Parts: sequence; structure tokens; C-alpha cells
Amino acid sequence: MIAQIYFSVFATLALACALYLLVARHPLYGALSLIGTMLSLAGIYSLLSAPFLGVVQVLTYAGAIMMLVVFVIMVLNSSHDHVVPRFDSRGFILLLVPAVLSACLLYVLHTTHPLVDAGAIQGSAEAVSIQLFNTSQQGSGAWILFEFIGLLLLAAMVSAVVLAKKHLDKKDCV
Amino acid sequence: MISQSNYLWILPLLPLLGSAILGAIALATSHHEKGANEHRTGFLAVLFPALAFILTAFLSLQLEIGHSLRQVVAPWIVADAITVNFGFLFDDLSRIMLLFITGIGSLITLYSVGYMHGDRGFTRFMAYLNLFLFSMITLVLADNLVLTFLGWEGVGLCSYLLIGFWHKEAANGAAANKAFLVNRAGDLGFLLGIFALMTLAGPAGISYTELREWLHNPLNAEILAGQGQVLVVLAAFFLFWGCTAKSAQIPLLTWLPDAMAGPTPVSALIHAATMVTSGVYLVTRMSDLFVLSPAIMHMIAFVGLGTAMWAAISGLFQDDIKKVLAYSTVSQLGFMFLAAGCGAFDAAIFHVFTHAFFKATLFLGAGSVIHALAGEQDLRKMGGLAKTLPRTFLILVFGWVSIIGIPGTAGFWSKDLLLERVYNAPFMGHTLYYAALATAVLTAIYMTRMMVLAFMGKYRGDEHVKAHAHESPWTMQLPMWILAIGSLLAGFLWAGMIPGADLFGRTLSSIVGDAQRIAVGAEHEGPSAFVFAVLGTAAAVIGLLTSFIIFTKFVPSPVGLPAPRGFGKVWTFAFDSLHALFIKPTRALAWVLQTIVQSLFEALQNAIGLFAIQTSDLLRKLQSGSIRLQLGLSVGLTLLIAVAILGRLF
Amino acid sequence: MIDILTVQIIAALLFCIGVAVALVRRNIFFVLMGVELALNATNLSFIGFSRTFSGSASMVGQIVPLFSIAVAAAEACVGLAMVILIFRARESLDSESFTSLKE
Amino acid sequence: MLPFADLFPNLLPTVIVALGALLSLALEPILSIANKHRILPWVAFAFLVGSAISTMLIQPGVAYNILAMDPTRSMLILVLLVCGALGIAGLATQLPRTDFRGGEPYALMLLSLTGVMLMVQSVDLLALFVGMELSAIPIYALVGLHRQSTNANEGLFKYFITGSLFSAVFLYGAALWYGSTGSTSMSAEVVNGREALHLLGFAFVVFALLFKAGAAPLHFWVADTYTGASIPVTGFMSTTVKIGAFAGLGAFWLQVAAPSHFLDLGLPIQITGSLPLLSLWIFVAIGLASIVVGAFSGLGQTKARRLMAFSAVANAGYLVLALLIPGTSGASIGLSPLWFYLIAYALSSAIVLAGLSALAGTDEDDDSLGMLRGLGRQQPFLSAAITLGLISLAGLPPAAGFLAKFGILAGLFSTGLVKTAAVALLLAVVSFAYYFKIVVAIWQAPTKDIQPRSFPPILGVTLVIGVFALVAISLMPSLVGR
Amino acid sequence: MLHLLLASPFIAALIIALVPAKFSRIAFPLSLLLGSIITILSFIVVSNGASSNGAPMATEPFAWFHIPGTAATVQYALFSDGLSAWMNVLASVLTLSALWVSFSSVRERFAMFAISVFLMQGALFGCFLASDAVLFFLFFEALVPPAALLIASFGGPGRKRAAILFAAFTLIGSAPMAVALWAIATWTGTTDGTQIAHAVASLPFVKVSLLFFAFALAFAVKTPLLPFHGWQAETYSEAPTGVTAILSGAMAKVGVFGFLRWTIPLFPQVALHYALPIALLGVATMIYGSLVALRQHDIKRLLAFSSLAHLGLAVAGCFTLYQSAIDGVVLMLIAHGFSAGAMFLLASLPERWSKTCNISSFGGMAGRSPIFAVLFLVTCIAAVAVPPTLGFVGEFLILQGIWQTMGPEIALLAGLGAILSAAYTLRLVQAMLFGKASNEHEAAKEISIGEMFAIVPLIVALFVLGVAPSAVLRTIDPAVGKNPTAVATAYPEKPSDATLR
Repeated sequence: MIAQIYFSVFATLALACALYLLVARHPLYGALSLIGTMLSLAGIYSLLSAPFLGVVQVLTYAGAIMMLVVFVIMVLNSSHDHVVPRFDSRGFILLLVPAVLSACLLYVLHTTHPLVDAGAIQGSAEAVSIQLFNTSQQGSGAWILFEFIGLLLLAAMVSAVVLAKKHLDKKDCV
Repeated sequence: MISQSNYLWILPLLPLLGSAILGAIALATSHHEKGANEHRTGFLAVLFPALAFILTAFLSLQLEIGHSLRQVVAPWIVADAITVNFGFLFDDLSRIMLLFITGIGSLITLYSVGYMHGDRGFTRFMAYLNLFLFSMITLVLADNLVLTFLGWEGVGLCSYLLIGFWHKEAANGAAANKAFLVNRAGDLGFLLGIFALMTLAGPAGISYTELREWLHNPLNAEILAGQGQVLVVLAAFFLFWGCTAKSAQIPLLTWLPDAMAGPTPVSALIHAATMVTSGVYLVTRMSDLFVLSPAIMHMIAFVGLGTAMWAAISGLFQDDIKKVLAYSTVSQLGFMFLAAGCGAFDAAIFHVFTHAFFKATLFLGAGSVIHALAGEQDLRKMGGLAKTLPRTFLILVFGWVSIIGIPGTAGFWSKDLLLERVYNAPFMGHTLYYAALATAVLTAIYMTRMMVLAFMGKYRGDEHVKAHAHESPWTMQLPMWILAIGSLLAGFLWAGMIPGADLFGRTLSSIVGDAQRIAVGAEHEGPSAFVFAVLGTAAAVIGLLTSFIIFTKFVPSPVGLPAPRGFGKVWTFAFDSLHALFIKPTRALAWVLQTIVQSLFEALQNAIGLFAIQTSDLLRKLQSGSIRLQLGLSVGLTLLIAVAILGRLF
Repeated sequence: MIDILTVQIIAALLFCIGVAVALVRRNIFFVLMGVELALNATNLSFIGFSRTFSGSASMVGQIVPLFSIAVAAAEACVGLAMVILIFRARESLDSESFTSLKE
Repeated sequence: MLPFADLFPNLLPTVIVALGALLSLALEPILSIANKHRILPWVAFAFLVGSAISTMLIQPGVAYNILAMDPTRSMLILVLLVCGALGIAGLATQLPRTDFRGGEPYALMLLSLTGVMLMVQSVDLLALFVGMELSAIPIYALVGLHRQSTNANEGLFKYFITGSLFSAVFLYGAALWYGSTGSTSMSAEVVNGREALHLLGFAFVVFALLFKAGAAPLHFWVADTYTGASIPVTGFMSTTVKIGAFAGLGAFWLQVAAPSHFLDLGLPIQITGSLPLLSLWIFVAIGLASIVVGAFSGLGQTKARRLMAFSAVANAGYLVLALLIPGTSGASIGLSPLWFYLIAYALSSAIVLAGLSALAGTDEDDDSLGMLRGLGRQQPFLSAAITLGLISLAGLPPAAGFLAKFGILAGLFSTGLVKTAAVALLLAVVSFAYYFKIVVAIWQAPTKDIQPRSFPPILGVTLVIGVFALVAISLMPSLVGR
Repeated sequence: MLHLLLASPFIAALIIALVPAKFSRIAFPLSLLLGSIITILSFIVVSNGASSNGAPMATEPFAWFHIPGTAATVQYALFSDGLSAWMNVLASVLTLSALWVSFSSVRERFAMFAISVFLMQGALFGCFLASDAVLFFLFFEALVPPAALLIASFGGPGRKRAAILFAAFTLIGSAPMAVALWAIATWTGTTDGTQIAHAVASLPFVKVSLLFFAFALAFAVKTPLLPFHGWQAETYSEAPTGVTAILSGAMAKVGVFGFLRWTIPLFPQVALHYALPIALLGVATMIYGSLVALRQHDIKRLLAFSSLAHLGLAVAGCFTLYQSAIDGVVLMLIAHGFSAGAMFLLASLPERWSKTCNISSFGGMAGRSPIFAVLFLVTCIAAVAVPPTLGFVGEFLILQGIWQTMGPEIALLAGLGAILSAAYTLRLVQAMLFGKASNEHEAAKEISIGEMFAIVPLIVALFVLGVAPSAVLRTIDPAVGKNPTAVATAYPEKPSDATLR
């Protein structure tokens, strides 16, 4: 019962913040509202008995990633942002696409009634890590992919360097 | 006889060899300032035809009448059912033809050695002459239609080369083209005729001897009577079509006068004396076929008569000395076909024979006149040349009396015999006879006109030309004399009224005997030969006198070009305008196809290309620069596809 | 007990809103954030579905989000680097100002 | 303890490439600027060779139900390595000309290659996702390599936005897939009552992969990104990403058609899956759309890269159509024509673009057809290689492209899609026009005198390898597939 | 042997390609050497055919490529009877002459020219030798790239458009053939030329006739026949003359060859059913070509339309389905190959001398370059099929066949074409050789010895073969009927059945 109430609160909050992101004027507000969505999603996670994910969500997403975003927004914060109009006619037409998409999705979801399975495991840190790092034959093997995530992050770092570092090609000396 | 039959292949080869050698020399020296040494090349040029003549004479003496030599050298075309051989047939007909072809050919070559003296293309010309003789020999010596066709097209080609010999004047080129094309039109007929025969008689349809046997074979009688009938008519028709072109009969005769207008009288002569007679040769050769379709025979007769009269009349309008002779040639050929059409093949061939002599004489004479007057051909600018060129005059007189048929001359005998046969023809013989007689009168008139204008009265050209006027060198004179004598005496080979003097007729009877029996039917008793002789002579004399009286009085004034005017023009070029009826539409059609249809095709292509470009532009508009549009289109369109296809499931 | 269907519907809506933001807004930051939002929605969907299975099957739904978060981090990092780069070049954050390549 | 037994055999090639990436990254700082472009390529090349050798050695098998290996996959990986080598050689040719200081691009290429190889091997959506991202992120950087060029910026921008959005789409599709099957494995069976989700998830995943493959109408990024990127990068991404995407797509398609056990990509299979056959028409529609767009949009282009971009779209169309080809008979699928076409396309395209990267100079539009004039006589070898590649792309004999196209369309005909096959063939003729434009431009008599452009030996070596491979499969198609 | 023959041009191309740039001088003699070797090889094949009385040569089939979704497997198998052998000779001789004559015009880029020409020759060999339908199609398509490349990089001002036009026409034209091949593979499960005929026989007539027309279309474009000739004039006039010689002399023959070797034997009953209309189309093409040729002012366009006319007659001959006419067609193909080749090569000389193709700007050449004039005249004579040239024999047999199977009227029609051909040829001769030279002032040019070496053999061959056509007929006639793919199987027992009237 309590869960129901919490859930509805978080859900409305998430949707509201998301919608505000759609209409926000300044990117900064947008970022903040996005953080709001994420936090409420974290709440929903833990309601869905995935507390570990909720924490990760708060730490990594809302914490690290969005902070970075906000930081960059501040760095590049110039008068231009206000010049950029929020909407234009083209935008409104394009709005049709997600509308139709949502309609389809909702219709399909309605045709199926996924029910909670009693045998679902509580997503504690332990359970998750067992699932993730069981290197035995019976394991999911996800750990291999986790290694690749390491490569992925490395690649991201190098890419960021290549893209943003100065003085890589000669003509860069501005 | 077998032994001699092995020599036949040498006959055509000799002049071919000659032309090859001469051609090689001509090419080799083509870049020198002056061509090869004329004496040597001239000698070569005369040598090979002369050898051919000697060989022919030798063979003819060996071979007694009624026999024939045949030699199959090698197969030529062997495809499925069709077999064509390089085969030669030396029988009485081809013997006669060969004799005067090689003989007169050699004389002409000799003559032209003198005539062409100093011309840059001397050697080339001699090569052409030899090539021409080769084709002519092949034509008459071949034992099958296809090989004959080889010679047939060959002479057409050579006439093309000879007419266009002086290539600097584009006009000659035009005349040459005309000759070749008209001949081509005839050759098509020839080919179709061959096909008809092949359809009729199968493989036997090609070879003369086998076809002859096939036609006379009683087993094939009902085929001929039955569905073969059509094919026989078709074959005869198409073959005669071929002849009309080659021997300048209505309607395909326009090329001959133009050819005469071509550069050298020698080439003109070579047509007149030899080439054009090949048509008559073919008709005679195929006489067994022709007699099977009387309709075609009648057609031949009428075409011949029509040609004779038309040409005789247009001969009256000509001021160019060679053109006069040209039209007289056409007219004489008309006589020959008239005879052939009436079933008198031997008479036709005999006239071919005599005509070769006197026409040669006339042409050579005319040639030497022109030679003497430095190329002047306009009769109106001549006159009184009898004193200046007495020998030439004498020679021309021989030819003249012979052609108008003064008793005793070759022309008299042949024309007399011819007319008599026409009179006795079963079909409208009398009518044809009187018409022909009238034509004979006309002949006398225009020939006399020519003689009078050229030699009587006083000279009308400019003086210093006359000052240089001279008789020809011996190389030209010798042949002229031989031929002149011939045109007086050749007739006695078949002088109808002199008993025993019918060597010619007996010779030919082995070839055309049966055919003529079929054509003419039983011998019935007509008026005696004497009557015809008198009438013929009368015609000649009347014509002579009228013409003499008129043209010594009224002498045309030498103004403008020597071309017929007024009615004469209309009459002369009647058949050119007839041809125009075919040529103009063809041109128009070509124009339509080129400018409309062809450009339609191109327009269509361009339209397709344009469509591709348009589509491309349209699609490239879709590739907008805006990222949002790109995303929207991507997602939206995929959504569309998904909904359109998967939507049916729900 | 929470109705999974509702969770899924919320996820779907969030996803669509994310897409909408990415499509409609012209400011590049918004575009990036829209994508982030969409990723979050997928995470929610995963976790929601994970409840409907038993045993390790349910755990699969709980580890995939970890990967997606990591990927999101990587993308964010590259994306921000890109923003800095192109902002240097054009002095603008308007996505409509990058339309020189077309046709 | 780790189950090396069947894990490393599977992963060895990928791991070797990854190691190469790490090593070249480690070497990068200690090398002088001059040496970077001289040494690093060879390092990378060495690792590629090693990976190739290991690929030939290892046995087929499946590890953890996420990574599989079979003859077709190893063949694809070999081709990937060749394409990667060509890309690296292209970079080694291009970067010195632009005085690029850093050596990271080689490492990035290797990393991206690792990702693609992961995609090729994966039989699990999660693995596929990780592979996609790992292959995509370095490519973002590579596209934006020349930071001064506005085109590069714009290409990067568009690719990044579209790419990240569609990775979200992929992930959502994976979520739905998981929701309907309870697993992210491609071979998972659908849970009763959730067919609709299953279908939707399938569609999302497929569309995301098709986006990677650059099929219309998901192709808009292709032209701009290919034009923005420098030529070697274009060559690299146009081939490797396509291979990865289609390997994933093919594996997914096979598994969906016949779930419950892992399949050899090359073998024909009987359709047992619950997926409605109606969904076939998605492929028909998208395939035709891509062919039309690719064929016609290419006509008006004047830059080689943009031409190649639209050729990529068109070829994606043929590949998509190839998904429908039945195996032996009846309701079956046999993808060996698809793999043959994929390999032929990848080799040809890689050869062409690597060659062009050597022909074209330094500045933005050096691959505009006008600038290519007359290079044929100056660089006959390069130009001959390019010509061969283009002929193969155009689907004309004697190059492999002919048999590939012929086979695919013949197979399509045998499924009864006669009109589709005919239209595809005609449009192939249309696209011939623009391939031909490049060839002609190269072999024209030069208008101006071109300063001779040298290219490093590594390009020669890799090109020889590539051309040899292309000729080999042209003469002996049986080398690939059955 | 056949493998060697087929491989030789490609090897030659490779060798030329491997000649380093600084030795580019030797490219020309080297290519001539290789070309002559190839020619000798092709002659050896012919002589084999002759010695074994035209018994066809064939190689072991080798399973090469499985057609997906079908039971069919493409086999690499070569087959050569007299027809193929002579076509190969044609191709190789023309290639040699073209190389020889073109050198002076392409000089610095000769290596590439030679390579492309050799590749084209190889594709031609492939077409003539392939005994598997797909293999044939492969080589058929392989003709396009080198030809188009040659046109586009060595041609005249409009070369690019011409090349695209050529490629588009031929590729689109051959597309239906590809579809037909898929259909054959799907329906019958074989693409082997020796089996298709039997396998197809069981299919319903409509399907078979669809296949028939799909094949026919491809060849009709290549030949070309009337509605599909749009590419020809432009291509021939824009292409470098050496290439044009090969295009018209050898490549166009692939079309007729296709009719003879594939279309008719594979679908005999359909061929029989549609023989008359297609033959009429051929005749119409002939007339059309001749008439349009009458109005051309560009010598190469004129020659293009003339070969349109000749090949139209050849196709008509094929569809008489009459043995001797088919033999005639083969003779005519060879004759036209040599004469058209010689014509184009000769035409290239004045073009090079006076930098124009407009015949009205030539003239008086008989006086200024007599040897050239003689060669030109002789070639023209051969072209209008004056006996005893080979062209006459061919035309004679074809016309006879037409008369036999379709009756006098059509034979007459076709005969008119012969007259027209004489008309436009003589028009050309008069314009070029007769009259005063338009440009008397400049020095008279003359054909060089080398060029004579390249061209004279073609002309000589025309006369020699014309006098002894049995040299060809002996090799093709027995071959017919000995092998399943050959023409004879297509025939009804009695040709008379073929008369559809």
C-alpha cells in the first residue's frame, strides 16, 4: 500500500520532470529537471526491489554524469543559449513522431499483462555481483562483457581526448 | 576432247593475271611523277587478251559443232543442299561469244594503248580493261548461273571503274554510281531468278546443263505444268529483269547513255560491243526456260521493240557524237531482244555478233575523230571532216552502211534475218515486223544525220583545232581497219540467201534448236526471203535520202551545250524521270527516318536519362541538412513501415 | 504490490518523451539530455520486466542497466567533448546551424 | 578458475586486437611525432596479423551462450582484419599529410575493430550492445579527427546524435525482448502471451541494427558522416560497421527463425520460430527503399566519398534482401549468399577507399571527381585496384560483386519475389553510372600537372592483400560459404 | 587448349600491366607480339576443328558456383565448335589490327589501352567458348566495363555520354536475360547449355517464350536490332576507331552468335513459332539502317548504320531456321567482321589526317593518296558483297534461305537492302575519293606500311575466303548437329516445316 503511494509519487515526479525537460528554456533547468527524473527513477528501482541499482543510479547517473553535463553547460554558458528558440514549427510537426510511437507502444503493452513472478530474486548487491562475476561455466558470462566495458570506457576517454585536446593538428594553434 | 577441257580454266585466268600484274605496277608507281613505261605496260596489257583469244581460237578449231567441253575446277559454295562449282562450259554459244569478246577485246586494248597515250592513269586503265575481260569471259564461260553472276557483277563493277576513271571530275563519279546502282537493281533480279530456279529444280536449278536436262526430262513435266508453273514464270521474269539492266532495256536503260558520256570512248565502246550483249547471251542461254512461259517471251519482244523505237527517236535529238552512237546501241539491243522475244535466239545472237563489229567500227571512228579534234564531241562544231580525216571517214562509212543495212554488209544480213524471223513469229509477228521496219528507217535517218553533220558541209569549229587535226597512230588505226573489214564481211557467216553460208546458224542450233521449235512451232511458209531483203533495203535507202536532204540544208547552230532541248529533252530523259519516281520517295523516306524516327528514338533515350536525373534530385532533396529532420524522418518512416506491415497482426 | 504494466507504461512514456526532446529541441544540450532520458527509460523497463521472471532470469534484468549506465557515461563523456569541439568551431549550440552537408 | 578451455579459443582474436590497441596506446606518448606514423601502423598491423593467424587456428564453439565462433564468423573476422588493416594503412597515408600530431587514431581503430569483432561473435543482445558501443565510440572520435574542418564537425555531430539515439532504441528493443523471453540471448524462446512484445522487441532491435548498416530510411547519417570523415575513416567505418551490423542481424534473424539452440551462420535452417512470416515484408520494403535511394541519390554527386556513401546505402539494401533467401527448399533460410555478398562488398569498398585516401590529397574536397582526374597514369597500381573494387561494387564481372549480386537476386527470384529481384537488378544498372564516373575521372587525361604523391609501403602491402583476397573469392567463390 | 586460349588475353593484359612505366616504349611491340600469339592460338583451335572435321572441342566441366535457392550449380566448362572457333579468330585478328592502328593515336596512354583491349578480347573469347549459360552471361557482362572505359577515356568529345549510353543500353538489355537465367535455374535446376533445352521443353509454352524473349532482348540490344539501336551510332562515332572496329567487328557478333548458340537451340519450338516476325524485324532493321545511312554525314555514323543493316540481315538469316542460310549467316558474320573492321580502321586515317569525320570535307583522295584509295575502294566493294568476296557468299545463302522459307516478297525486300547498301557505300566512295580535294594546299598523306600490314590481311582474307568459303563451311557444317548446343537440334526435320506461310 505504502509502496503504491510512493510509486505513484515517484512516477508522477519522473514524468513531470521529463515533461519539463521538454519545455525548459535554459539547458541548466533542463539538466536539473533531468536529475529530478533520475532520482525519482532511483526511487522506483528500489521499490522494484532493485535497491543496488537505485544506488548506482543516484551515484553514477545523477551524480557523476549529470554533474559533468551541468559543468559543461556552465563552461559553455554564453548568451547564445537564449537566442536559440525553444520551439519552431518544424519542432511541432516532429512532435507527431514520438506521439505515434508512444501510441503504438502503449497499445502493444496493453495487449500483454506481465505479472509479477514470486520467484524473482531481490536485487541486493550480493545477488547482482554473483550474477555478474560468476566466472564458472554455469555463470552468465557477463563478466567478459564487463571487461569490454572497461575497454569501452578507455575508448571513450581517448576519444574525448582526441576530440577536445588542443594542438593535435598543426592548424589548431589558434 | 577431255584433254582440252582441262585448259578451260586458263581462259579467264589470263586477263585476271594481266590485271593483277598491271594493277601491281600501277600501285607501285602511283607516287612517281609519271607512271610506268607505257611501252612495256601496253605490251603486257595487250598480251593477255591476245593470248586468251588465241587459246579460244585454238579450242574452237579443235571442237566440232554440237560438242562441248566442260570442266569443273573446284567446288565453290558447299552448304547443306546447295552446291556451286567453279565450272566452265565451252559449247557453241560460249564459243561464239568468247571469240568476239576476246578478239574485239584485244583490238580495243590495242586501240586504247594508242588512245590513252600520255595519260597519268595509263597502267591503271589497262588493268581495268583486263579485269573487265576477265569478268566477261567468266560470264560467258561459266557453267552455272552463280558463276555467271560473278562475271555479271564483275562487268558491272568494271564499268563503274571505267566510267569513273577520271576521278577528278565529280560528274564522272555520279555517272559511275548511276551505272553501278542501276546494274545492281538488275542483279537483284538475276539473284531472285536463281532462287526461283533453285526452288523449282533444286540443286539442278543452278547449272545450265543440268537445268536443261531437268527441263526436258519428261518426269518433271507435270511439275512444270503444275505448281512449278508460277516458279517458271517468276524465274523467267526475274532473269529478264536482270537482262534489262545489263543490256539497257526499258526501263533500266538510263545508265548507258550516261556511261557513254563518261570519259573515254574506249570504255563506252567496251560497253557497247561486249558488256551490254551479255543480256542477250543470258536470254539465249536460258532459252529453254524462257520458251516455257510465252507471256514473258511476249513481254521481252515488246520491251525490245519499245526500246528500239524509243532509242532510235532519241538518237535524233543528240548533238554529241558519242551519244548518238549510245542511243543507236540501245536501239540495236532492242532489235536483238525483239528477236529473242519472238523465239529467234540465233538471229539475236547473230545480230549481237555483227553489231559488235560495226558498232565497234563506228565507235573507234568516232573516237579517232574526237582524238583528232582534241576532245571535241559536239557534232555542231564539226563538219567537212571528210577531207581532213579521209581514212577515219572511210572507216566510219563502212560502219555506217553496215548499221543502216545496205545490202551485202554485215548489218544487212543480220537485220534482214532478224526481221524475217519476227515476221514469222506466231504472236503478232506482222505488227512487230512493221514497227521494227519503221525503226530501221529511223536508224538510217539518225545515223546519216551523224555522218552528214560530221563530214559533209564545211567545218564549224574553231580553226586552230582543225589545224592540229591529224590521223591517229597505227595502234589505233590497225584495229579500226580490222573491224571495218569485219563489219563489211562478217555477215557472210550467215547470209540467208546464199546457200551454204549459214555456218553461224548451224553452230547455234545445238543450243537453241529445241527452244525455237517450242517457241515458233512448225515451220510455215511465209513470203520469200527476197521480199524482206527488198523491204529492208528500201527502209535503209528511204531513211538515208530523207536524212541527207534535210540535214545538208538545216545545220544546227553550235550554241550552248550539246544537249537535247525542248521535246527532245523530255523524250530523251523520259526514263530518268521514271526512275525519279522511285528515287525521290526513297530519299524522302530516308529523310523521314533520319530526321523524325531516329530523333524520336534519341528523344526517348534523353527522356529516360532526364527521368533518372529528376528522380535523383527529388530523392536528394529528402537528404536535408537538419539533424532533427533526419532523425524524425528515420524514426517516422521506420514507424510507418512497421505499422503498415506489422499492424495487420493486431 | 506494483503493477508491472504501469511501470512499463511509464517507461514507454519516458522513452517517448526522451525521443521527443531529442527531436524537438534545437539546443544541443537538450538533445543530449533527451537521449539520456531515453536510456533511463530503458533501464526502468528492464527492471520492471525483471520482476516478472524467477531465478537468474530476473537477475539478468538487473545487471543490464549497469551496462547501460556505463555506456551512458561513456557516451556522455564523448558527447560533451563533441559539444565543446563544435561549440569552438561555430560558437553556437543550435543544431539547426549544422546544415551545410545536404543532398 | 577461469574456463580457458573454451573461452579463450573463442575470444583469442578479439583479445589480441585489444592488446594491440593497448600497446599502441602505451607506445604513443614515447614516440616522436615523426615516428608515430611510421611505427604505430606496423605495430597495429602486426597484431592484426597475429589475430588473423589465431582466427585460422581456433575451433568453432560457443562460450557462455554469448560468444560463438564458426567457419562463417571466422571468415568474416578475417575480412574484418583485412579491412582494418586497410583502414590503418589509409590513416598512415593520410595523417602525415595533414601533419596530425597524435598516434591515437590507430589505437582507436583497433578498439573499434575489437567492438566489431565482438558484434560478429555475439549471440546475445547484451554482448551485441556492448560490441556496438565499443565499435561506435572510437569511430565518433575518428570522424571528428580533423577538428578544423566544419564538415568533420557536422558529420561527427550527426553521427553521434543519431547513433546514441538508436543505441537507446536498441536497448529498449532488448528490454522488450527480455520482457518477452526472460533472457537477452538471441536464441531465447518467447513466453506465452507476450508475442506482441516479442515482435516489437524484434522490430526495435532489427531497426537499430539496420541503422548501423545504414539502410534506408535510416540512412540519413550515412552520407553526411561519410563525407565529413576523412577518407580512410570512411573506408573503415563503411566496411567494418556494416559487417558487424549484418553479422548481428543475420545471427539474430537466424536465431529468431529457429530458436532454442545456437546455429552456424553459414548453414541453411528450417524455420521453426513463432515469428509471423509477415515480418519478412519489413526486409523487402527496407531493402527496396535502400536500393532506390542509394541508386538514385548517388547520380548527382560529385564527391567520391558521397558516392561511396550512397553506394553503401544501396548495397545495404541488397544485403537486407539477402536475408530472405531460402536455403535448400521450403520454409528455410540460408544466408551464405548474404555472407558472400557482405565479404565481396567489404573488400571492394575498403580497397576503393583506401586507394582513394592515397590518391586524394590533404584538403577537404580532394576527392571531388575533378581533382581525381588523371591520377590513373600517375598511380597505375592504386588506380587499377580502385577500378577493380568499383567494378566489383557495380556488380559486374569478372569481380566478385557480379556473382554476389547474381546469387542474391537469383535466390530472391527462387523465393518468388520476382518483381523485387528485377527492380533491384535494374537499379544496379543505375548505380553503375556513378561508379563509372569515378573510374572515368581517374583514367582521364590530366588537365593540370599533379605533383606526385607517395604513399607508405604499408598501404601497398595491405592493398595487395586486399586485392588478392578479392580476386581469390572472385575466382573461387566456394572459398566462402557453401 | 581452350583453357589456354581463354586465359591468354588476360595473361597478356597482366603482362602489359606489369611493364614498368619507364619501359613504356616496349608496350607497343610487346602487345603486338602477344596479340599475334593469341591469334595463332585461335587459328590452332580452328585448324583442330578442321582436321577433326568440325568435331567440337570441350573441356571437363568443373563445378564452380552454386546458385542460391536452387538446385543449379554453375559449371566452368568450355565448348568450341567451328562457329566459336571462327568467332575467336575474328576477335583476335581484329584486336591485333586495332592495337596496331591505334598506336599512333593513343601513344602515351597505350599501355592502358592495350590492357583494356585485351580484357575485352578475353571477355569475347569467354562469350564464344562458354558452354554454361551463366558463364556465358558472366562474360557477356564482362564485355561492358573495358569497352565503356575505352570509349570514355579515348573517345571523341561526347565520349562520356556515349560510354554511359552504351553501358546503360547493354546492361539494361541483358537484365532480362539475367532474370531468365534465374528462372531457368529455379525451374529446371540446371544452367548447363547442353541440358537446358531438354529441361525447358517440359515447361508451359508461355513460360518458355518469356525466357526466349528475355534472351532475345539481350542479343537484340547487342546486335542491335531495330528499336534497340539507340546506342550504336553515337557509340561507334565517339569511340576511338580501333575500339569501334572491335565493337562492330566482333562484339556486335556476340549478339548474333547468341541467337545462334543460345536463343534458337535452347527454345527451338518458340523460335519456330516466332521465326517470321523476328526475321521481318531483321529485314526492317536492314532497310532502316541502309536508309538512315544514306543521310549520314559523319563517316563513322554512316558505317555504324551500315553495320546495323548488315547484322539485321544476319539475324533475319538466323530465323529462317534454314540450314544453308545459317551457314550463310556465319559466313556473313565473318565477312562483316573483317570488312567493317577494315572500314573503320581505314576511316581512322583520314580522320587523323584532317581532324574531321565529316565526309563532305574529304574528297579527291584517289588522286592524293592512291594506295589508301585503292584499299578503301576494295573494302567498299567487299562491303557491298560483290562476288567473289565472302560477303557475297553469305548474302547469297541468306537470301536464298529467306526465299525458301518466307517467300519471294520478303526475299525481294531484303534484296532491296542490298541495292541500298550499294547506294550509301558508293555515296561514301564518291565523297571521299572523287572530285577535287577540298584541302589541296596541305601535303598529301598516305597510308603507312605498318598500317597496311594491319589492314591488308583483313581485305585479303575477305577475298580468299570468298573464293574458298568451304574453308569455313567445312568446319561449321559438320559441327552442326554433332553437339547438343549447336544449331541443328533447333531445326524441324524438314526446313519446309519452317515456312510459316
